[in-house]
Formats: sequence, structure tokens, C-alpha cells
Amino acid sequence: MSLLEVRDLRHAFYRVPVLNGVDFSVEAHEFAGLVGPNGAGKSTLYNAISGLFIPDAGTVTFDGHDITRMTPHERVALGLVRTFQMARGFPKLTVFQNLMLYAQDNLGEGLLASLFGSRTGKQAEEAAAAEALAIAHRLRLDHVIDNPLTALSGGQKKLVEIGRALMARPKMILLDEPMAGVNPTLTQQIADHLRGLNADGITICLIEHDMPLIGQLCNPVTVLAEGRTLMKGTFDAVISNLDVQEAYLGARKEHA
Amino acid sequence: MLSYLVFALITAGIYGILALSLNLIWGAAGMVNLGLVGFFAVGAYASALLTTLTGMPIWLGLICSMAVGALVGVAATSATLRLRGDYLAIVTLGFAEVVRLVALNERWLTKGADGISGIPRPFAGLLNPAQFQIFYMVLVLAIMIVAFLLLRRIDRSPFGRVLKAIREDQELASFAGKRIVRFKMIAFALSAALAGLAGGLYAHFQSYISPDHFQSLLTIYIFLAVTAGGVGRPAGAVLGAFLVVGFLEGARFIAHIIPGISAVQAASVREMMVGLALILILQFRAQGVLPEQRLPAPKR
Amino acid sequence: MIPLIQAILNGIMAGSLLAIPAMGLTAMFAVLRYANFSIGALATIGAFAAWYANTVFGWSEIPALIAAFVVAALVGMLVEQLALKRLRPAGALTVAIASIAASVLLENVVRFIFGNDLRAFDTPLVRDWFFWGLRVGPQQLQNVIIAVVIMALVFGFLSLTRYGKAMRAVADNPDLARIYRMDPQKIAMATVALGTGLAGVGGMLLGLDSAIEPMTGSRLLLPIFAAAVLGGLGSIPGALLGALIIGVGEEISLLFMPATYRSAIGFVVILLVLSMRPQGILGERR
Amino acid sequence: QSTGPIKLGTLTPLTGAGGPYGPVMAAAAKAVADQVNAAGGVLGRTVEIISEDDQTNPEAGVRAARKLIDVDGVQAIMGTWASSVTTAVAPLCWESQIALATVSGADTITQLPHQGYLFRTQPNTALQGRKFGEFAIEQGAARVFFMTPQTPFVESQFGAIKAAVEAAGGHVDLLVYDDKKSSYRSEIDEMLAFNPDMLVLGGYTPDTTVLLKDVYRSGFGGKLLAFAYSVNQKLVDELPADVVEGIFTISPSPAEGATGYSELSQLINVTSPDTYTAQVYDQINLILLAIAVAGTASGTAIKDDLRQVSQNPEGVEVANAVDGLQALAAGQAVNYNGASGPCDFDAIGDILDCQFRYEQVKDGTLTWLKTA
Amino acid sequence: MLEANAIVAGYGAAEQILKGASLNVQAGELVTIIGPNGAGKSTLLKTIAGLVPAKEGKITLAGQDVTAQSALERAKSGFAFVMQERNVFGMLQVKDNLELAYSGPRRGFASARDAMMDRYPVLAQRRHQLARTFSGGQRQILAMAMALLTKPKILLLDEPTAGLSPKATNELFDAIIALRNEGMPILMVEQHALEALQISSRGYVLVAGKDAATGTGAELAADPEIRRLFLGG
Ligand SMILES: Nc1ncnc2c1ncn2[C@@H]1O[C@H](COP(=O)(O)OP(=O)(O)OP(=O)(O)O)[C@@H](O)[C@H]1O
Ligand SMILES: Nc1ncnc2c1ncn2[C@@H]1O[C@H](COP(=O)(O)OP(=O)(O)OP(=O)(O)O)[C@@H](O)[C@H]1O
Ligand SMILES: [Mg+2]
Ligand SMILES: [Mg+2]
Repeated sequence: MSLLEVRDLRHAFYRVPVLNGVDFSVEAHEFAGLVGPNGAGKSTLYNAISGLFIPDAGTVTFDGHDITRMTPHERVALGLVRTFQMARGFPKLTVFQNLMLYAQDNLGEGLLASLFGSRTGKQAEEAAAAEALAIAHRLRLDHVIDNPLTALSGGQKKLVEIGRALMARPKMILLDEPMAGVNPTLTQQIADHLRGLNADGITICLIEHDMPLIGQLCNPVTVLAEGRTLMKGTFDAVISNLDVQEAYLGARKEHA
Repeated sequence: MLSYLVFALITAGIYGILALSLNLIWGAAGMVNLGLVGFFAVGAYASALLTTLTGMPIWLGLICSMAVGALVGVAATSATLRLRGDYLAIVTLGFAEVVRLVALNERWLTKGADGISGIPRPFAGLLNPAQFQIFYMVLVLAIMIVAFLLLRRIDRSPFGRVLKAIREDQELASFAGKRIVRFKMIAFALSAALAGLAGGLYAHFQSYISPDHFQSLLTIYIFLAVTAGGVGRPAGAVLGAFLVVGFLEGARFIAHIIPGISAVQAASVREMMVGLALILILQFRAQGVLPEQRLPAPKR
Repeated sequence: MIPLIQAILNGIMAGSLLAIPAMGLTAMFAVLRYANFSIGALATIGAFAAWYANTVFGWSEIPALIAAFVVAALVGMLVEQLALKRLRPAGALTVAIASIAASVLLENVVRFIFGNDLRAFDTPLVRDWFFWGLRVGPQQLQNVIIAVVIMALVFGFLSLTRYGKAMRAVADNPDLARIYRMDPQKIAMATVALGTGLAGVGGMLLGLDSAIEPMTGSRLLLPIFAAAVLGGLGSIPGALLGALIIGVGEEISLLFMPATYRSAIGFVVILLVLSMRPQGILGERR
Repeated sequence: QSTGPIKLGTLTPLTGAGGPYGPVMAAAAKAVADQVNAAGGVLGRTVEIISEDDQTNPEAGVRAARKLIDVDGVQAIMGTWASSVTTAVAPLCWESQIALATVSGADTITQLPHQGYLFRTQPNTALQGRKFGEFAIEQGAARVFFMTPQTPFVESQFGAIKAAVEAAGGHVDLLVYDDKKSSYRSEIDEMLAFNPDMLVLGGYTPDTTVLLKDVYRSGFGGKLLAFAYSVNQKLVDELPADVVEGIFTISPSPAEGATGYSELSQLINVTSPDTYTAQVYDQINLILLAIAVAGTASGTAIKDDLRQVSQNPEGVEVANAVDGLQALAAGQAVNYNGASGPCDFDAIGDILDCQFRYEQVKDGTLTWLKTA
Repeated sequence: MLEANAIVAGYGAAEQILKGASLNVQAGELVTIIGPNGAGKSTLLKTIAGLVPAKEGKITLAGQDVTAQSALERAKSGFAFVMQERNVFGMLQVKDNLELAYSGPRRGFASARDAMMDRYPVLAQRRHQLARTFSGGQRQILAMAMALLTKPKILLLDEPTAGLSPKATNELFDAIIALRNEGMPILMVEQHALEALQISSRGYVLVAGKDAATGTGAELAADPEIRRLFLGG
């Protein structure tokens, strides 16, 4: 049984169909890729998997649980965390606080622990803080760590988005175009880190339009188009597919 | 004059507790409680009825006013905690109205518009009125300070951080794995308990309460206090409460200085000044006098 | 059956009074994204302006209505300019609270000038029309019609005209609006003029139906706000619908509840509706 | 405190629900003080009135009272209107040994342990209810409907009306409404369903105004009876003539021929002052006379000597403080009969006896019918 | 055409993000700014467009000093700007976004809009959709279409290809080249840095609020140090 299994997922917004029976699965410990033209339904698929809305039909199972109708936090509790394509975050909270909020099972967050300072709570909090600082450092966010999110550049917000997913250390991370807007050099370093996480056992699914990056990281790659699964295969199989080239990659013109 | 100041401090202390209550729910968790005065009233009636009807000791009455405030608060709002903020605002507004109507019309319980008089005062037999006032001032301010310290602790704690996250974007908070309904419920219960406690303290100070005591004007005052003092910071809430009481009382003296105006004009000048003062504060300090603090990350 | 129909008619007539200021509130919310609670006091100011025009200058109803609109709009713009505008970056709730402070201020300016005495318009009262055992008030019917017409005009303006769309664009994203050559300041002012002017008109109609004193408007602030929320803050037809539902709900409740609990019923109705439609009846989801 | 001006406070509603009443009350107290000061003051000291606003809200009322007592050092507070405000302020007064004169109606007020520091000029509410009922019967009504907002005296008032009407074989019914509404159409439908031939209105001016308009629109054909403090000349002037024509009003009143009421009317330049104004007028006159008799200006003196000037059988009848002070100076005892009634008090501070003035709106003016 | 000289700017009173950045764009030139995240690239574009006030320095457009002008005035004098974030009116329908963006005479609107919809069919298919429900890529396309509808004198683009599929990215670059060839000066920030530099006449590398390096697109793309630090290899 796959770690994440999506079966025949269908959804329409105001009668406009967006997902037309998506089948999609990710095995445990995989670093899966998800690509497809703009508007194919990739983010919408993530939304359904993570619980932003309940799909019209179809099922989502994760780690043996049917999560189709669960609330978002229940899915997180099972170990499924996502990032957003349009970076969101808690705007008035600092980068540090934003990161800290993604630490899972932080015992310090209980009211009583907060009020009376339990030992375990304090330890959990300190461990999370150390982790948050390390992640911020890796993402080059040290010097803005105390900035509220509203005072970040567009790329920095995307970095925080990545950072939050890293904080969670879940079973599986769904990344939605994390690198769009991130400087290429930093992208490489983050890619290395993600690969390391994956090696540590965290399953990752990545939506990206940066084909070289997908090629570097992902196997297998699933292609979504018009709300359906077009194909699934290795990166090379995918880019050599004519339909994919037609719909997604486009013929490459030489620039004068 | 001294006893007047003592009295004003008691009032400010009670307003301060209410402001702390509002600041917790609104400033930290972003839930707009337009029915604050309703919880204040519930607390006041709870302790007043229990102590007068069953002879319960006052300290127990005060604890009950917290418990009843919290219970009623959660019961009234649990249905809306999943919903967006505006609806909580309306529901709490309605709650306060219902409390007022029940207090007014259910005579068998609340004695209706007559109100409940003869609510016991602590140590009333031992102290003369002046001593009692001073004792009560110390009591109220001490409770306020304890509440302040606890709330400041919450404000800076991981729990407070989650509340603030819910305030900023509750949907996203649930994607961060937070059980938002649970957090909101705890916060609301805590806030309602505090408002109830303020009500209980008020009842045992005044020894008389009636539906007229609990007009929405008080909610407005507290909102003004929290806004002027600084939303999202317990110290701001307390400062704001003292500022508002200062304005309310100080404006009396100024209004009387203006020559040639009638009593009703003086009264309107007084209220105008209160409105104006708050607008002016906000013009110069839109975030309030003591704006929300951002805690720096620990050093590596 | 007759009492029920009569109660519904009564509710529509009572609700239409709330509708106009509720539309003003919601129109401002649609564009500026904060609830301007000064509409209570501005309704009072509109009522006093119309009353002054009517009893002192002898103006008839329609010119007096225009006076109510204009005066309330001018004062509303002044409040926006002097007290609220600069607070917008501090957040919607800060502005809303400041508008309450402004409301306290305005109400007492009125009290300072006119005192607490009740005043009434110099217009004849008309007896109800009776048919099939029902009765309706011609003046109240007229209020219903005015409310519907205003609803249609404002709704059409906001959703069909370019200026109306620009208003919504400014609400959405002021920086982007500037890049696309819209002036957020001007548009905000126009919206405030529209919204507070409507509050003024509502105040006058309220005054025609009841009496005018410094609290005329603020007395009804809560039901007005409730109507706007019920209909979905930001939705013009929603405000009308919300007001009518509250009106009808309250009147029907009188058939089986003591009259004193009437205003609680309004809130029960709101709770019921909102638990089914959390975004308000016609509200857009955010 | 025995030098400087004698300080008295008014604590009337200047804002909030009681707003229509408080300002004139405060003005009346001030006018009496001016009058007395012009005539040389009391005990050789001038009288100073400090007016505060109770906002029709006991919470605010207590704050204002504290300021009057602790900062201004007043010896008496006059004019508290809402029963809740009076009840809230009363303990402050007796603890500080300050006299409290009120116009509130709730029966419970005089039962407070006020040790004599409290007195009220408003007649007992049950008595008023009985007068309503009796008058209704007198007017030939067999079905009487009482509409009132929620007040502390709804029950006692309605009970008295009911007793009076049912004793004569009539029927009564009651509707308690919410006084903050802008229309009462459905309430009126309920009233019409009872088919009354007299409607008794128990509210205050703002809600009564709205109610009267809706009653008119409904084409109700029966008679209307209201308190004179709600259907006052101001309301009669403001509402269209057909709406108010024929309404009966009832108010506590001094004995026929007493001059207090007309003197008050002249003093404050108001055609027919409402009962609350008349009562405050009486309160300050009584308090000043009591101070003069006692020879000291203190709350205790007022409490102790009030009945010396209000109901002294040997006293000469006076209707204002200036005359009374003169009489006292001349060594005479005085018996004050005021603008609101004879002002005689029982042991707990309620008025002993009172007459009522009945008026009817005729051609747009309140016209005297009888005093009984 | 556009010249920004020693710009100092930032957010709030104290903060300095730009510490004396300068650049110029000549008529018919496509100029690209690259740099690490948080370097101040967007801030520079916003300062040029007037959304962030310049504390020091001077900005001229076609020889005219616009430093003191508001964003509104600059927009009127011919700046078009596709922002990095929040670049469409999310609460409005697609067709209303286009209508508000268009700035020519009223009767020319229908044809201008139809031309734009021909170029980007997704806008026609989804004309009634609220812009905020657009996918990331669709949104970028709408933003670009809106900017073009203003018929600008100069085009400022902040990461226009972020979120676009490879195919759409290529198409957009083609469109940009076509505009450049029509003589439109374009100033662009890109993280698809290598591709962007390849089609640019000149480029600037912005680091920590200052222009650290400049040269023709090809020169910069070939510089090994710049490749290592900013181009990812
Ligand atoms: N609420 C909605 N109402 C109508 N249409 C919607 C809604 N949400 C999404 N869509 C449409 O569904 C389609 C899929 O969108 P989605 O965001 O999933 O695309 P995507 O594959 O992530 O594209 P991109 O690569 O551009 O991010 C798009 O055409 C979008 O316009
Ligand atoms: N609204 C703001 N208030 C305060 N500081 C801000 C604000 N926006 C950005 N900053 C800060 O200014 C610096 C430059 O931001 P800018 O958006 O110009 O970067 P950028 O070069 O465009 O980066 P990116 O490639 O990530 O978009 C960043 O360090 C950021 O933290
Ligand atoms: Mg997407
Ligand atoms: Mg940027």
C-alpha cells in the first residue's frame, strides 16, 4: 500500500470541473515529482489532499487512513504537511515565530505548560527553537529572523514557507513550487538539503516547473493535465513523451 | 478627595481586568467579543445570587462567577468557534442582549429591573466604609496584577504564540496542525472567566446590581481602552483601562470649567472629550500607547 | 393565517428602516474593509439636518431627504479625513473602534447643539390601509420602496460601472490600484460619502417613523450592524435581505414570545442563518 | 464644613434613556439656587449647585455620585431618576451621611436601610396604578389594556389597575414591550386583538412617541391614558394634532390652588413642567429650608429636620424657599407645599398623601380637567 | 529613457534597504536585474514606480524628473509595473481586472481586450472567474496582460515568469522580446536568471541594496564568479 493514495478524485468549483478523476500515489520514502501545465490542477490536488476543501468525489488515503474528510489539523497529526504556492504565513509574527509554529507535538504549547512552565514543555520549546534557528540559517534568513513576515521580500517569504515544512519533520511533505522566486544558487543548496531529508526517510512530493530541478531530485514524476493524470514515469520517460512536450514543455525556440 | 481617588482606582482595576479579558480574546486570539458586558453581568449575577440566596462565602462566589462566566461563554460561542470572526462578534453581541433581557424579565431569578441589593461585602462588619474602600482597592488591584502577570506570561508563551497565529490566519494555523477550535475555546473560557470575575468583584463592591448596570457602553469603553492602550499587549490593556477611567473622570472637571453652558451641554462636552481623547491618541499612536511587542528569537 | 401574514408585513416594514443604513455600512465595508460604526451618529445627524430643513426652512420630504444625505455625507467625510484615514494601516478593527469614538463625539455634538428634546417632522401622519383583514402603512410602504430602489442603484453602481469596480479594486489592493491609475484616496472618500449619506437618509426615514433625538441612530446601531452581517458584510442586496429577515423574524416572534424578548429573537435568527451559511446570506467567501 | 457656599448636587440623567428629563430637572435646581442666592442665601451662605450626569446608568451614576460626595463635598444629592441609579447611589449617601432626594418609582427604594437619609417625592406606584384604573372606569371603559416597557414597577402598577378595573367588572390585559424599537406594529396588533376601549401607556416620552404614531396609524378608536411625564406639552406640540387629540394624562399634583406649580413654571420658563421637574424643585426647596431650620448645612441636619419644614402642622404654608426662609427668619415655623404635591413624608421617606391632576389634550394643548 | 541615480530607500522611517543603487534603461533596451533573495530588487522597482518613497537619489523618465511624483502620477506618465506579489485584483473577475487596467479611450477597450484574450486564451475562457481563484501561472499571465493593456512608455516586470510552466515561460520571453523589438524599454527582475540574461541587452547584479556588477547580458552570464554566486552553478 502506498503512503499516499489518491483515487479518482473529482471536484468542480461552481460547476466548473477542475479535477476530473485524478489517480495519484506516492510510495513511502519516495521523492516524487508532480508537473503539468499552468492550471492543470496540481495545487488543487494538494488542496484536496491537505484538507483545504472536501472533494466532490474520490478518496484520499494516507498511511492507511482514509483522510478524505478529515480536518486539516488531523491530517497534519498523521504526518502530512504542505506548503503553499502563494506563500502564506502569519503576517505579523516574526520569521522565528512562524517557524516555531510548525514544530509538531510541542508540549510547551499547552496552557498549563505555558502558565506554569513544565520541564518537558520547556525542553520541547528549546529543542524546537534550536531547530528553527538552524533552518533559518540554512535558508539565509538569519538577519531577518525577527522581522514580521510583512517585512520580507517575495523570495524570503517562499523560503519561510519551505522552512516551515522543514520544521514539521513529518512523514510526508507536499511542496508546491517552493523554488519559484528563489535565487538559483540557493535553490541548489535547498535541493541538497531536501535530498538529505528524503534520505533520512521523509517522503517528499514536489510540484515544480523547473525541469532540471525535477530531473535532479524526483523519481517518479507524475504529469497532470486538465485535471487528469496524463502519465507517471521516470523523469526521462516524462520529458521524452510527445504529449508532455506538446502540453507542457513547449518547443524551444532559439532566441535572437 | 482621597476616597474619590481610591474609588476611581477600584473602578480602574475592574476595568483593567475587563480589558485584560478583552485583550486575551481580541488582542491575542483575534476573536471579537462585542458582548463583553454580558460576561461581566453573568459573573456579577452569579456571585450575587449565590451569596445572597445560598449564603455562600464571597470568595467561593467569586470563583463561581469565574466558572459560570467560562461555562456560559463556551456554551454561547462554541457553535461559532469554527466560523469567521464577524460571526463571533454578532453572536456575542446577541449574547449580551439576551443576558440583559433575561436579567430584566426573569424576575423569579434576578428580581428584574429592581436588581439585587444587599449583596454582601467582604469584611463589611469589621471595616468602616473608608477602610473597606481601601481594602477593596488593594484586593482589586492585587487581583488585576496577578491576572496581568498570568496573561503576560501567556502572551509570551508558546500557547500565546498559537493564539496569535490563529488571530493572523486561522486556516493556516490548522494547516500547521493546531487544533484551533480547542485553542479558541480555552482562550474564550479564560477570557470569559476573567470578565466574570470582574463582574463578581464589581457586585461585591457595589453590593447592588441591576440590568441597567450592564449597558453596552461599558463594552465600548473597554474596547476603547484596549485600542488606546495597545491591542495585543497585556500592559497596554491595563494602561488603556486606567487611561479611560482617567478620561471619564477627568473630563468631569474640565467640563465644569467652561462657563455659560447648561448641565446637559456640560455632559455632552464631557463625553465629547472622551471620544476626542481616544481619537487623538490613535492619531498619534495608531497601534496604541504600548504597541504589541515582537519577541526576538533566542540567540544561537 | 392572517396574524402571520400581518406579522410578516410588519416585519418587512420594520426591516426596511434598518436596511438603508445597513446598506451604507456594508457599502463602506465592501470598499474600505472596516465597519464604520459612526453611521449610528451620522443617521442622527441626517435626521436632524432633514428635520431642520423641514421645520425651519419648510422643505418638503424629498428635498429634506437630500439634505439628510448631503449633510451626513459631509460630516462622514470629515470624520474619515480627520479621524479614520490615517488609522487604516493599523488594521480594520482599530479603525472600527475609532469610528465608535467618533460616534460618541458626534452624538454629543448633536446633544450640545439641540439638547435631548424629542423632535418630530412637520409632515402629516397617514392612517394605514386596510384590506383582507390586513393593514399596511403607506409611509412604511414608501420606505420599503425607497430601500429597494436604493439597493438596486447602489448594487448596480458597484457591480456594473467602472467607478464601482474601481471602488472594489481599491478595497482589494490599493497599491495595485495606484499602478492602474486609480486614486485610492478619492475613491475612499466617494465611498464614505455614499455610505454615510445613506446612513443620513436612513436616519431621516427613521425620524419620520419615530422621533428625533441624539440617540435616534445609535439606538439602532446594533440591529443595523446585525443586518449587514447577516446579509454578508460587503453585499448590498445582502444588507437589504438581512434587514428584512431580522424585521420579519422579530415580528413573527411576537406571535409566540413575550414582546420584551423581541430583540433577542433577531440574534437567534442570525445564529440560525449563519450556522447554515457562515459567510452570510449573500456574502462572498473569503 | 461650615463656611463657604452650601454645596448641593443634582444627579439627573443628562444622557442615555432618561436624557429627555434630566436637563430640565438640573436647570430647575439651579434656578432655585439662583433665586435663593439673590435673596441673600441660606445661613448667610450662598448655595452652589453641582450638576452631574448619571447617564441613566447606575455604574456611571455611582462614579458621578462619588465625585459629588468626595470631591465637591455636597450635603445632598437630588434628582436621581432611574430606580437602579437611586438604589446604587443610596448606600454611598447614607454611608457618607448625605441626604438623597429621588424621583424614582420602585417600591423597594424606600425599604433600603437608609436610616432616613433618603426621601422621595414620587408617589407610590401602586397608588398611581389605582388612579389609572379608577379613571378608566370613570371614563366608562370596560376593557383596559396596559402597554408598558419593563420597569421595576410594572407588576405593582398593573396589579393596582387590574384590581380597580376588575372591581368594577371590567377586563384588563398587559403587554410589556421593548422600549428600544422604532416600530410597534405587531405589539399594536396584539393590543387590538384584545379590543380595548381604553389603552393605558406606561412608557416614557421616546417610546410613547413611537407608540402613539403607530396607534394612530392603526386606526385605534378607543381612549388613551398616559403619564403626564411622557405625554407632555412638548410631545403634544411635536406630534401631529390628530395623533394626540383627546389623550388623557395623569400626574401627581399639589392641592388645587397651591401656587408652587405656577411659580415653578415661571421660574424656569416652561409652560407645563413635568412632574420630575416639579419634584426636584420641591426637593431643593425642602433641603434648603431644612438646612435653615437646623442651622447647619449637613446631610444629617437635612435628614433630621426635613419633616420640620415639610409637614409642620404649626407652620405657615410656603411654596418656595425664599418665602420660607423669610418666614423662618421672622421666627415662624413653615410647612412647605410644593409644585408636585404637599410633600409630607412618612417614616421611611415616602410621600404620605398626594393628589393627582387630570388633563386632556384639547385642540393641541393639555387642558386641566380636575385635581383629585 | 529611465534613469535611477544613487537611490536610497526603505520601509518605515529608519530602515535602509537600498543603499545608493543606480541603473539606467535606454530606449528599446531590455535590462535585467538579478541578485540574491532580499537584495532589494523588488524594492528598487517599487521605488522607481513610486510605491516606496526614495529618501535620496533621483529618478528621471525620458529626461523628466519624477522623483517627487506619487505612484499615481508616475502611472499616469507611463510606468507599467507587474509586481512580484499581489499583482491582480483578486476579488474582481478577470474581465473586470482587464477593464480597470485598460487606460485608453473607452471605445478602444473592446478591441484591445479581445486582442489580449486572443493572445492568452485562458483569459477568455475564464473571464468570469475571480482572479484570486486563478492558478499561480494563470495569475501571472493575467498580470502581464493587464500591464500591457495600459500601453506603457516603460515596462517594469518583477519576476514575471515565476510559476509559469516551461512552455509558458518561453512564450513569455518571446513576447518580451517582441515588445523590446517594438522599442519598448523594459526593466525586469528575474530568478530564471540565466535565460533572462541571455535575452537581455544589459544586466545588473544587485547585492545588499547596491548595484554590485553590471554588463551586457552575455558578459554577466559568462562570468564564473557571478555564475557561482547568483546563477546556481
Ligand atoms: N475556486 C475556483 N473557482 C473556479 N476555478 C478554480 C478555482 N480554483 C481553481 N480553479 C481553476 O482550477 C484550475 C486548476 O488550478 P490549480 O491552481 O490547481 O492549477 P495548477 O496546476 O496548480 O497551476 P499552476 O502551475 O499555474 O500553479 C485552474 O484553471 C483554476 O483557474
Ligand atoms: N514591507 C517591507 N517592510 C520592511 N522591510 C521589507 C519590506 N519588504 C521587504 N523588506 C526587506 O527589504 C529587503 C529587500 O526586499 P526586496 O523585496 O526588495 O528583495 P528582493 O531583492 O526583491 O528579493 P526577492 O528575490 O526575494 O524577491 C529584504 O531584506 C526584506 O526583508
Ligand atoms: Mg499551482
Ligand atoms: Mg523581489
